[in-house]
Amino acid sequence: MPINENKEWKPLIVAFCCNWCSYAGADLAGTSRLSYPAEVKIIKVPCSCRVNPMFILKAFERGADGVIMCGCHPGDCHYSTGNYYARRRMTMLFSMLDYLGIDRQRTRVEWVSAAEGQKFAAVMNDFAKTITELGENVKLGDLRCKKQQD
Amino acid sequence: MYYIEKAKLSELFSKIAENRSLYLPVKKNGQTNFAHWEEGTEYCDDLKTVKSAKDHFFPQTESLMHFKTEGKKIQINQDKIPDEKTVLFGVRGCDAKSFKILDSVFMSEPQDAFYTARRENSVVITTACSSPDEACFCGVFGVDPADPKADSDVVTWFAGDKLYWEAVSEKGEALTEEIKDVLSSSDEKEVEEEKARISEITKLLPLNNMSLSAFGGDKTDALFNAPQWDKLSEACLGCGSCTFVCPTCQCYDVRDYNGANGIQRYRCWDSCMFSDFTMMAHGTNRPTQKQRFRQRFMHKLVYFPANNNGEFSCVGCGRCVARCPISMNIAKVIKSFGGDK
Amino acid sequence: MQRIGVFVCWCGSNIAATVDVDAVVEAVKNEPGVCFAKNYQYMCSEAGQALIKDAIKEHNLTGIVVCSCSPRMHEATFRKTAEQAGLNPYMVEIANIREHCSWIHKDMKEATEKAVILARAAIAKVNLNAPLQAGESAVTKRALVIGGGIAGLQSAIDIADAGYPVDIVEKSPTIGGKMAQLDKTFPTLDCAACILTPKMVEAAQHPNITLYTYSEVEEVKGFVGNFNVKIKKKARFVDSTKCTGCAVCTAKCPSRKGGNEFNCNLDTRGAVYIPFAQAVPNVATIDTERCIHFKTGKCGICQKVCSAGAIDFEQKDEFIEEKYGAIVVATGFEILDVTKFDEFQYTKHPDVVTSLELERIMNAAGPTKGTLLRMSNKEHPHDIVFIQCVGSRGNTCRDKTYCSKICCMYTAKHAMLIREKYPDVNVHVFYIDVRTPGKNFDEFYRRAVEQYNVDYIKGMVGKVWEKENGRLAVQGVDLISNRRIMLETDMVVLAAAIQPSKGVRNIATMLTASIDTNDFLTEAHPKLRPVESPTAGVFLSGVCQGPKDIPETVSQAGAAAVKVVGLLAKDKLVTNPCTATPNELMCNGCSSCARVCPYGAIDYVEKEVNDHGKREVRRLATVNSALCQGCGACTVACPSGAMDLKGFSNRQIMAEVDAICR
Amino acid sequence: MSENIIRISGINPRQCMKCGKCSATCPAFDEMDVHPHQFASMVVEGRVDELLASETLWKCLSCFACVERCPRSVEPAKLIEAVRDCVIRQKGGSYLSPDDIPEKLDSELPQQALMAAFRKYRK
Amino acid sequence: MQKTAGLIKKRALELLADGTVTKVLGWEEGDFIYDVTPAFFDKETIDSLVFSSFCGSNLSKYLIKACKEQTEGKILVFLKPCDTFSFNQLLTEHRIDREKVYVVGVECKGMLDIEKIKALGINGVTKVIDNGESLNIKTIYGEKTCERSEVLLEKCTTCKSKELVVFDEVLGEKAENENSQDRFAQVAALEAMTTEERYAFWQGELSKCIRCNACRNVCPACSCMKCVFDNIQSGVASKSNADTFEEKMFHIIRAFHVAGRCTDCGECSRVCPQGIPLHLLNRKFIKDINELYGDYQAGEEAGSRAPLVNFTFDDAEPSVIHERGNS
Repeated sequence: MPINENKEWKPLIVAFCCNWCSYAGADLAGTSRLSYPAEVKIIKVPCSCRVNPMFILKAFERGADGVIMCGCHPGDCHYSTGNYYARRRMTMLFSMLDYLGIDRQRTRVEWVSAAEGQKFAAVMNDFAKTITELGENVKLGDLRCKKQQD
Repeated sequence: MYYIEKAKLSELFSKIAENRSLYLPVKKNGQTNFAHWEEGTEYCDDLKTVKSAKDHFFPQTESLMHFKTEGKKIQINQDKIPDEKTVLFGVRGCDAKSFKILDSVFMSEPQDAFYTARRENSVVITTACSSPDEACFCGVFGVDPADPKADSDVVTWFAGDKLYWEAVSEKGEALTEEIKDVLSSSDEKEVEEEKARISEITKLLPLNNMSLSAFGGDKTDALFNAPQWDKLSEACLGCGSCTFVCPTCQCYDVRDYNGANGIQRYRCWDSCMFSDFTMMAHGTNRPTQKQRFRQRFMHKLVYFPANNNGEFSCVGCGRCVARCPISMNIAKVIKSFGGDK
Repeated sequence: MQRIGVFVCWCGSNIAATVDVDAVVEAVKNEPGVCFAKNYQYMCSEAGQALIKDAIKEHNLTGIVVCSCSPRMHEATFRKTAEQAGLNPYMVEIANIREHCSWIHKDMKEATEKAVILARAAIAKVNLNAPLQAGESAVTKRALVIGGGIAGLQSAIDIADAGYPVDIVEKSPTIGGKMAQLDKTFPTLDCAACILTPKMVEAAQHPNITLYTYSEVEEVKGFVGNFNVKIKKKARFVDSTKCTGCAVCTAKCPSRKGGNEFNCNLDTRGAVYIPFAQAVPNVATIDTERCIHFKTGKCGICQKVCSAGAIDFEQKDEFIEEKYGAIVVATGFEILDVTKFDEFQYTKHPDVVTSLELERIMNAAGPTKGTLLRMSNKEHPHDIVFIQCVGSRGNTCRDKTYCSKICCMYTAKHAMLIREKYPDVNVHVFYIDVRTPGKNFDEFYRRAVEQYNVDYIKGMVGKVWEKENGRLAVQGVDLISNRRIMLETDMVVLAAAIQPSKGVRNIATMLTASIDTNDFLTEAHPKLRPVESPTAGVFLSGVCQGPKDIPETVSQAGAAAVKVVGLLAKDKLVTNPCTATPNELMCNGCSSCARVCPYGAIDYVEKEVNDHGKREVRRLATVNSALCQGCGACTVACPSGAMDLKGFSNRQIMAEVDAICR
Repeated sequence: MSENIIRISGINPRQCMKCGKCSATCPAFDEMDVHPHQFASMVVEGRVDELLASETLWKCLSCFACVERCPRSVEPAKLIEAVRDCVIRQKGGSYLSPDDIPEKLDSELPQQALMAAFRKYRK
Repeated sequence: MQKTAGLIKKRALELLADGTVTKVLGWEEGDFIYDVTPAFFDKETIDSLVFSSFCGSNLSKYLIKACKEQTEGKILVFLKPCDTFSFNQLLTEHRIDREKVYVVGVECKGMLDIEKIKALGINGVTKVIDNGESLNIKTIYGEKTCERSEVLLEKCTTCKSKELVVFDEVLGEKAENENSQDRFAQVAALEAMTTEERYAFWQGELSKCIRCNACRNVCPACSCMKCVFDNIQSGVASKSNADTFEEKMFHIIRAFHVAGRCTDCGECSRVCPQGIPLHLLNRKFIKDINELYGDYQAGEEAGSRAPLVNFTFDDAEPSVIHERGNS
């Protein structure tokens, strides 16, 4: 099935969600029928500390326009300290991307608990809006991954 | 022999660029490398580009073919053979010689279609080296920096306020014919003086008198187990800077890139100094840096001449002398096997 | 290459109404590895599961993808299904096309496209899945209880009764904890000692219980089923095997100036002391900070008067190492330091006391032998003011944000007891809210108001000061009548907040158990796993988890005990197979992974490796898969990617990324 | 109007748990018609007109005892100050006129207080 | 300089003679004074040990392999102040064995960059004599001079410390670090640019990268058995910059992998054949770490916990990046 048949450009957003809080928060958003754009695709990871900066760059390489990472609120990590490491790692990565002149709004970290379905949907709506406004990611993609318009 | 005033170089370049793509040394972000000439591009007369001119015929990465899957079927699309007509200006004698060495690799059977096409579609304009530096030792490999006629289509000299121009091959003649409007005829006096001046400097070059008598196609047994390799390779970092700036290194790896748009098969430069060079299922056949280091120099000084009528795979450009992070280079290798005697 | 089956669930209309399930099946058929795809109304139903099982067998599937509801809902179900059909359960991946797709999108085309992409991601992951085997580890059939208060005692006795040996580690010289200091207990008003001391004795005499009093946990290593604990038995300088508890030494000790902690420092004790008469073990302890012998080398009176020859000034701290299968934390609480509440004159006037101090004053074994007296002049009081919520429910730096839960009830208890025993004493209680949920609790409070005429005033006290006659002036407000209240009283009792014991932070760190911002230990799930710590094998008992009264503490202690017994009853523990594993050939032993591991699961060994024929000894990371919980922190700390996580490997996650961004 | 008061004071009156400690602490309690503890709920309920008319505004000593003691960081004195500001702004800055001064003067009144009063009650 | 060189040779001889060490790691003379090569020496070969103003290379990384191979006796290594930080960092990461190394700290007043000399138009250099303040340069085109301060290695112009943080003994005269420039000034200047300007800057620089891996292979922090970029199993392996994405990926990930571990020894920039200011990537992380998590100097103290394997409960949120100016 061809993706994006219609010509209207839609962003591609990858969301890394930790299994214990944010993925459950996304589930709750679903159970509560809180809609957010279909452009957001969730990848489950055990903990935000499992998210390797390489995954995020990989997503951009492949044509993602925005990457968001969600984890348990600091202090609530299922593994007690995972998100603290994730927090530092992501801060550093984002800072470097910004330093290289890549739009910093394309990356984001949000802490979403299992109870925050509402927040999850709100965050995704907001992020998708930001990315849509930013437009296509041209600075960090691999041209070889661009979809050919044939 | 023709000349054009240096001040009018850009006229010459625009003229050449009318029918062909022109490539010449350009300084960008502090480094000089061959680049495509466009109106306004400034020629840089630095002695040596960081990377050699080989990129022009053998680029660092080159797409060979694409695979596309449709359902469970696979479709293979060959990449187009390049047909751009090009002119390479400002090539030094050493780099010009390297083309001949590369030709014997890529244009002998099985012929490399991409390389051959580029080579056949190009005119090589060499420029004599007005100020060779201490790392130059092209003389050791028979290159004349004062008069780089060999392996060239057009030879040029910068002398006084002029650029002198002499076509030395059919291709060169044809090009000269095309652009004659901007050139003026000249005698050879100033060029001869320049040649003599360069030759005098060449005599002062400290590395230019090394002897290659220890090397050659028949020296495998004598050199392979020589004790010198331990010491020489000891500090080698295993990076590829020597290889990637070398005008004669021609090893490449073929890789597949699985993108959203199908799979691209491309080749990219490889370096025998890399630990994963020619990696095979069982591992690598040269597990130590000493073996990898030895391979590079044995190839240039022994194996290559063995297979190419005694031609060494080094042109003495001295780039490795300048670029090696730990200052180990082919000159030191040659010397440690008695080359300085 | 895997042989993958894709099963698309309609979930009735939950999915099928928004996602074109036929289109999803068609779209995934061409994905690499897929050799079977089908949709069905309810995949989780028996018929749906049968469909999966049949397909696995018929098509020799090596992996399956179920496009259905959240994996949190039915991943376990489908794993079992796969297992029943002979497939490794970890070869199952769920594409969440309900919660993450059909329920949040309205446009069918959009939802279908997304469902296909989610399915593709799951297929890409399964392509790289490998069968995983849950590991097993043995269980040491012995439990450790940290804390010898009522919570710890109850847990220990329950575990011991079930037939497992239990050790109790108590940092003070006697077990009994805070409950031993209480006078009467609500709502029955029976005496605390009468119900507690039998438990203390029971614990001491129980064949399965070993007491380590005056001891502390020094080091915890290992993991669920296999903890290695080092316990420090602090030197008492009294040979507990010889001491008869005759208390002659405690009476003769000339160093008598220091406060008696048991009586909240309202009176003093000797440097050699037995905390209280019913202490277990009934053995004296020398307080070296106060002992003249330890300070000057002289004295030694206790040694002279001890007929049993139990005094041993040379005694050293003793270290015990023991293995345990489970650990119960029952470290209890302490009273908030109220010296910061200077408006109540606590530090300035002896007649301003905390509720726990009042317990001691009311207790027959207390400093006043149970007679209610003003501590300033030892006279009978005529008016007493109780102030509630001192340090609880606030959000300033001196307050705790939580409700301490027990104060309303014990204040009602105190008020009632005083009015009962001394009908001439007027009792006023300033409260913000009276919170008395619990069986017979509100009735109890109402009795204080209705039968005992305790004056409950809704409002707070703003300040307390000493009058010239030595009595205390209390300025408060009655919010109901909206007027200022000025009272003259003899005593003020502060219902101080309770907080977790200070040592709990250290213990939590040793156990890698998490604690919240208030230092209460966190439960694994606030509702469904309230007595378990997120750290496997660690259980929570009593106030260390949150404020509770005695009945609640005891029931939670029992619950923790049951969890422990449930654990110790197993011979083997099945461990999570999604653990980190290092690639030996790539590990360079840099220790980054070990530094981020929250479970101490990573260790290093010097090991000979064969790197493609090159043999050398290297420092390598090893993961204890029984300890590893699979968070993946180490995998990112490892720059070479030597450390990877089974079930969520770098390749698998990148394959998902690739599939999504296709 | 309530929002105005909340904005000026920087206080969230909903944090109040109605314990009354402010009123219990207030040294000017008896002089006041609306007591400190009532302020928070009246702001929340929007009974601002009553507050604006209240004597309390001018009886509050701004001694900050309530700010010090409030366990919920509601800090009534700041709310009162905010209401006072509102009144002053409404009156166009003329609560205190120079004409009022002579009758208020007494020998012990510090000059500073006068200056402060003008700064505060005239805008 | 000649004096220090003499001392170094003398000490090496003494320590070899008295058996303190069995091997010496130092610099071997080349054809021209500037092309010294790191080398191991024993009693027989010690004659070719040299020390000059061109001994900029950091020897500490060679100890990883040497320690593994050293079965008996110690290795003598000469470390300049900045190199000692790398040494400590390698100790922290258990990559070398302190017991097997005898560290002679060599005081340093900044090393020279032949590239900068050549950039002054001085061509055909055959010998350089360092007079302390100025240089006498012999070339095939005659003698030239230049100021020493003009041709310091980039890493030496922004020297972070002249302190030797680990050593068994010290040789040479302690130099002052007074003329060193603020090493974060260039980073700050980049930060002050607009996003587009920064993008253009880095695009220009990184597009020069030829993926020779010299930066990685020389880096003492890059001591992985197998780099993820060489490991075909890692999913991110790549050998060339077939697309501009790959040069960014390589340099971002490399900087990230050494973040908190990079001692700012400056070797990456020194060896880059294309002159890419790679140290500006690493320094960005160092600056961020200092600003967000408190000052930290990798290698200052052996055994210290690197900032990215550490945390505090109240660390800044990643949103601080989004709140920065200059978009």
